[in-house]
Amino acid sequence: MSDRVAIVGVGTTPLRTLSPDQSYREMTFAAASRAYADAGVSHRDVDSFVSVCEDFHEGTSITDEYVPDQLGAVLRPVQTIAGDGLAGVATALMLIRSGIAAVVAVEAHAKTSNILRHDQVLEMGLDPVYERPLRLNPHYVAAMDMRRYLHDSGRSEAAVADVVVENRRRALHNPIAAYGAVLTPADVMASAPISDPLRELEVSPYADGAVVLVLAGEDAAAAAPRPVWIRGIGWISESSPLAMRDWGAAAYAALAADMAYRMADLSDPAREIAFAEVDDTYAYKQWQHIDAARLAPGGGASRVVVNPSGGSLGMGYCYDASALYRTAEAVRQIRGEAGRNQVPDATTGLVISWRGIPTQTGGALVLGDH
Amino acid sequence: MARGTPRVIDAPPRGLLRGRGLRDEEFRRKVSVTPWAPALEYGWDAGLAIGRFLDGLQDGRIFGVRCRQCGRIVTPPRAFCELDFKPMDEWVELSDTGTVNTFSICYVTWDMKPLKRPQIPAVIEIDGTSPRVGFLHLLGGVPGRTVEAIRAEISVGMPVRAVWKKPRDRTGAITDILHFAPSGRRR
Amino acid sequence: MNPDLHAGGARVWRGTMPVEFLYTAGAAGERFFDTLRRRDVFAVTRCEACNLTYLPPRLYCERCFDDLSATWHEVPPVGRVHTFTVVRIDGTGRPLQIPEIVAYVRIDGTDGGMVGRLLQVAPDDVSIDMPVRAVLAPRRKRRGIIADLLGFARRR
Amino acid sequence: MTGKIRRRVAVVGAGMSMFVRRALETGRELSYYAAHQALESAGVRLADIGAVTMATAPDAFDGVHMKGEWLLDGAGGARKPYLRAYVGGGSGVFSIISGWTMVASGLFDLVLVVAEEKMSSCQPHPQGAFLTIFDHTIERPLGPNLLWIFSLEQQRYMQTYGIRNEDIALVSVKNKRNALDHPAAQVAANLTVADVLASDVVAWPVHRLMVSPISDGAAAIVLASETVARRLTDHPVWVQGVGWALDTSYWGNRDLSYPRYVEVAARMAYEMAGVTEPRKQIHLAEPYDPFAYKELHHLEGLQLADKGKAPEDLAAGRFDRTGELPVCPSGGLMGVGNPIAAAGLMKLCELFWQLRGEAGARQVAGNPERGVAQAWGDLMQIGTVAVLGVH
Repeated sequence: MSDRVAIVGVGTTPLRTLSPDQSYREMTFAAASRAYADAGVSHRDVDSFVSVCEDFHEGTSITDEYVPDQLGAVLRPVQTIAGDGLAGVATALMLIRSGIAAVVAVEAHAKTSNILRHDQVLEMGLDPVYERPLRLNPHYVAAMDMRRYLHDSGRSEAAVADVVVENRRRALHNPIAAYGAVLTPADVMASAPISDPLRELEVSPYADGAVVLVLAGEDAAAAAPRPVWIRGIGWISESSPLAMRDWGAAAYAALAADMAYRMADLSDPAREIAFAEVDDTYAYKQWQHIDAARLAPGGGASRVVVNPSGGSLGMGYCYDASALYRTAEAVRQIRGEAGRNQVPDATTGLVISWRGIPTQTGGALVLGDH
Repeated sequence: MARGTPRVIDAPPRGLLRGRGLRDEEFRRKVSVTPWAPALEYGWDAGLAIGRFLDGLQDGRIFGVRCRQCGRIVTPPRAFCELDFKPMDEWVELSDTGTVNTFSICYVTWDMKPLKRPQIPAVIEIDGTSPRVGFLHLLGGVPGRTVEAIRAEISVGMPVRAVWKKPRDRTGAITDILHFAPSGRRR
Repeated sequence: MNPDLHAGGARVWRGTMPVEFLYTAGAAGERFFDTLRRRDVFAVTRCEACNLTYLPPRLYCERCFDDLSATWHEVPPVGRVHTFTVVRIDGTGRPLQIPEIVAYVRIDGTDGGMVGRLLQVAPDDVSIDMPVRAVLAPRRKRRGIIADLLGFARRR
Repeated sequence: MTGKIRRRVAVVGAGMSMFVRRALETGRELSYYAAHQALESAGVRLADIGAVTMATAPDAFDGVHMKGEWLLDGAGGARKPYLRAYVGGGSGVFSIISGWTMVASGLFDLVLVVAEEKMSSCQPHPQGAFLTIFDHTIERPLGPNLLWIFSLEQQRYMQTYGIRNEDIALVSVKNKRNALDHPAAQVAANLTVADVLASDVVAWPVHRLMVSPISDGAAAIVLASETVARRLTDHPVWVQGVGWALDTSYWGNRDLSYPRYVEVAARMAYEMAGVTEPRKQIHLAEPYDPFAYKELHHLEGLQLADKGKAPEDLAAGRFDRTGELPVCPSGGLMGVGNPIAAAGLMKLCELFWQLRGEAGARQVAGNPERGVAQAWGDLMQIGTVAVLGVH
């Protein structure tokens, strides 16, 4: 057993709008091969495997059936977390701390281009009796949350557009990002309205990809070339019905961040954290999550660098795999491997995740170089 | 046990036991029920290995792959050996004959409607692969409808041969093989 | 021996998940819809310990797990717009001919509310905190499902 | 096992809803019934619970995408760290493994474990959800159903060892009879082997009465760290060992006559529990029995019977509630019902009651000190095993 747990290997495939040359199995095999090589382990060195996936994203019921082969995990302890990517990381951390495993792989992949009706899938997440029969494009849930958030926080629609411009620009320098672009705030404001006040360019575009992380306890991590330590983790769910929720606020993210900060012993996150990869599935969510994670005390600009990777707006959105992609990007920052997007003195980083509409589930992960 | 009969049993779970079972009639007519019929549509990328497998089927051929490390020859093809975790890219054309590993005689459809003629699903070990390697398909060309009649014709270990669709009807699908039929060959 | 892979040769297999569903409203929902159908009011449950009134009603308090199955109350179907949107595209992304105004309405006397269409109002006339009342289907047409609630209209 | 287990974990409470064919209640309400009862029996409040783990099988049963999110308030997960750990039909027994991990890691002292399934929402028949468990490209076009894989596996098992269908039918008879003593049971009955074999052949060699029913229901347990468990009860039931293993998804490339995934999972759990001679050291078993032959198949994988010999042991009465190794004294899935994940956790509830000597009409004799529960699922692929004991 080990109290200290590190991420010792990351493997990603470049995010792409389409990926017809590879099956999900082949894509995941590529990511796993990279992660194991990065960690300096073989598939036989991994004690336990965690996949993160949901049936309707795959078009397969009991989709966890199809996990083991491409991870080299046949006849090994494999479980699936039907949840957020960071819930998968938390599961791996708990497996290691319990003493039942020393090295754990966490996997997620998304073939979003294979889902022909995203709206139908998202709609299936709404309460079937009270909410779904309205038959509306499900983005409306985010739009209503956005309106209430702008109303309560006083942040402007222009500030939301700035998020899009900045994240797409940073993605130009991220080799695995699918949506790097030079845009202006006027481009964003002029994009088609989806559901007021939400505009088309404020919604992260879908992408395909696979990501694998390798986690290890202290002894096993000592042998790894470049461990990045998990200093704190939190994950929280609030109930998903639209009726009793806290519209306009990301209480799940605030609670998850508090849990992670407690574990990491951070009292002033805005000063102690150098950069953050926060969920930006919808551009306004970036601000909401910055507020929830207390990165912008007083409600102004964030004091830490947010989404140097380009975020989901710039990299592409891949459902529950998004949080693991962002974790992989945070690991690269702390290792100093982020190229032109490298944040100076990136010794402590934060990841904030969200499961998308209609959920109120998110996670927080504090990573550090020691 | 008659439905709804209260049973007094001295065993756990003790205390208030809740959950009200509805009769079919109540469910369909008496209680509030909301219907939903989603359009859950997908276009799954076949990828390299299964893509080539489907190409082969369209061509009337069954392909497998061989692992350079462990030497196993398997089908359906895959781009990696799941045991050795190495790329598996040595392609092998297999024969379209095989052996019945196991079979069943199924009298219902996937949504539990009765079938007039039973389906005979089977795992077929394809000739030329490593032992006990095959895939799911159907057996056909067998007269009779009863379990007895069909079991008189089919047994585990029996040699079979693929019965293909006409070339022009093939689309690159597992159903390009209509079924496997007894080949009459003795092993 | 190796079949060639051509750029145009990538195969995609099309398919569906051919499932349909019938959902019961549940023990609490049954009472909610029956009450709405017969008496034009919302049935709610209340947790005294947590000072929370659940709408839609729940059999339990999610905070303290108290059993709320004997805590029924009724409230008039009136409230205020807590947030709203104007939906401009359909599920496939095509622009809607007539945009739909949808609101989450906090129902007075509860901690919950309902999502519903705003009726008989122009987008520019909607604002947060606007008072509204439920518009129900004619009694003989009600079926004991959420479609009995046609939406909300401005309350003066 | 790679090292020392950090800390011990105990079961301190258990609860269930009724198992029924078609429930009025929503899945959230069923979850609440079970979770509330488990908390009451443990004497703890929801506020004391540090985290919640939920087990529930495919979204296509309940008909809600990400259904773990939808169910969470009924499971007590609101505003808490919450997981939905998923291994298909193996999820019910895996749920205690997920909860064990949470407590053993030191992150949480009290964890609520809930399992729920509402299969009846799925139309026209819940079996429809099973069409989509098969490979979308190379299997689904053949129109497969769940009965195919069971009947193919049963046939391979029978063929390999020369087992007769009469021997397998006896599992249905035993379990449906055991379930007569279970207050939550859905399909308890007094039947004979002749009755089972006289029922329709749905997919030879499988007869209708060899198949567990479609069910709605929920089950729950409360797990505690050692310190907290000792404060709560004088009779904690310890999670002595856990194990799980997922075999290849290329199921046509495997020998179906023997569940090696169960063996690997069992060996992992036994090693952790210090069980070296399972047939002596395990006093009762709740193997997964969604189809009659599966109980026998799994007993062999669990090393509680020789390969191909479980049917003989069954016929000799060894697995009766009064036998040398009572098997499925609850009545199992064949008798109590099969709301998939909830059925697996029901088996752990049974071990909890049996090992505390509280099983009443179902109590097995001889003060059992250790039991094993096991579930199975996916494409005949996953084994999940938990060993519970009083020491």
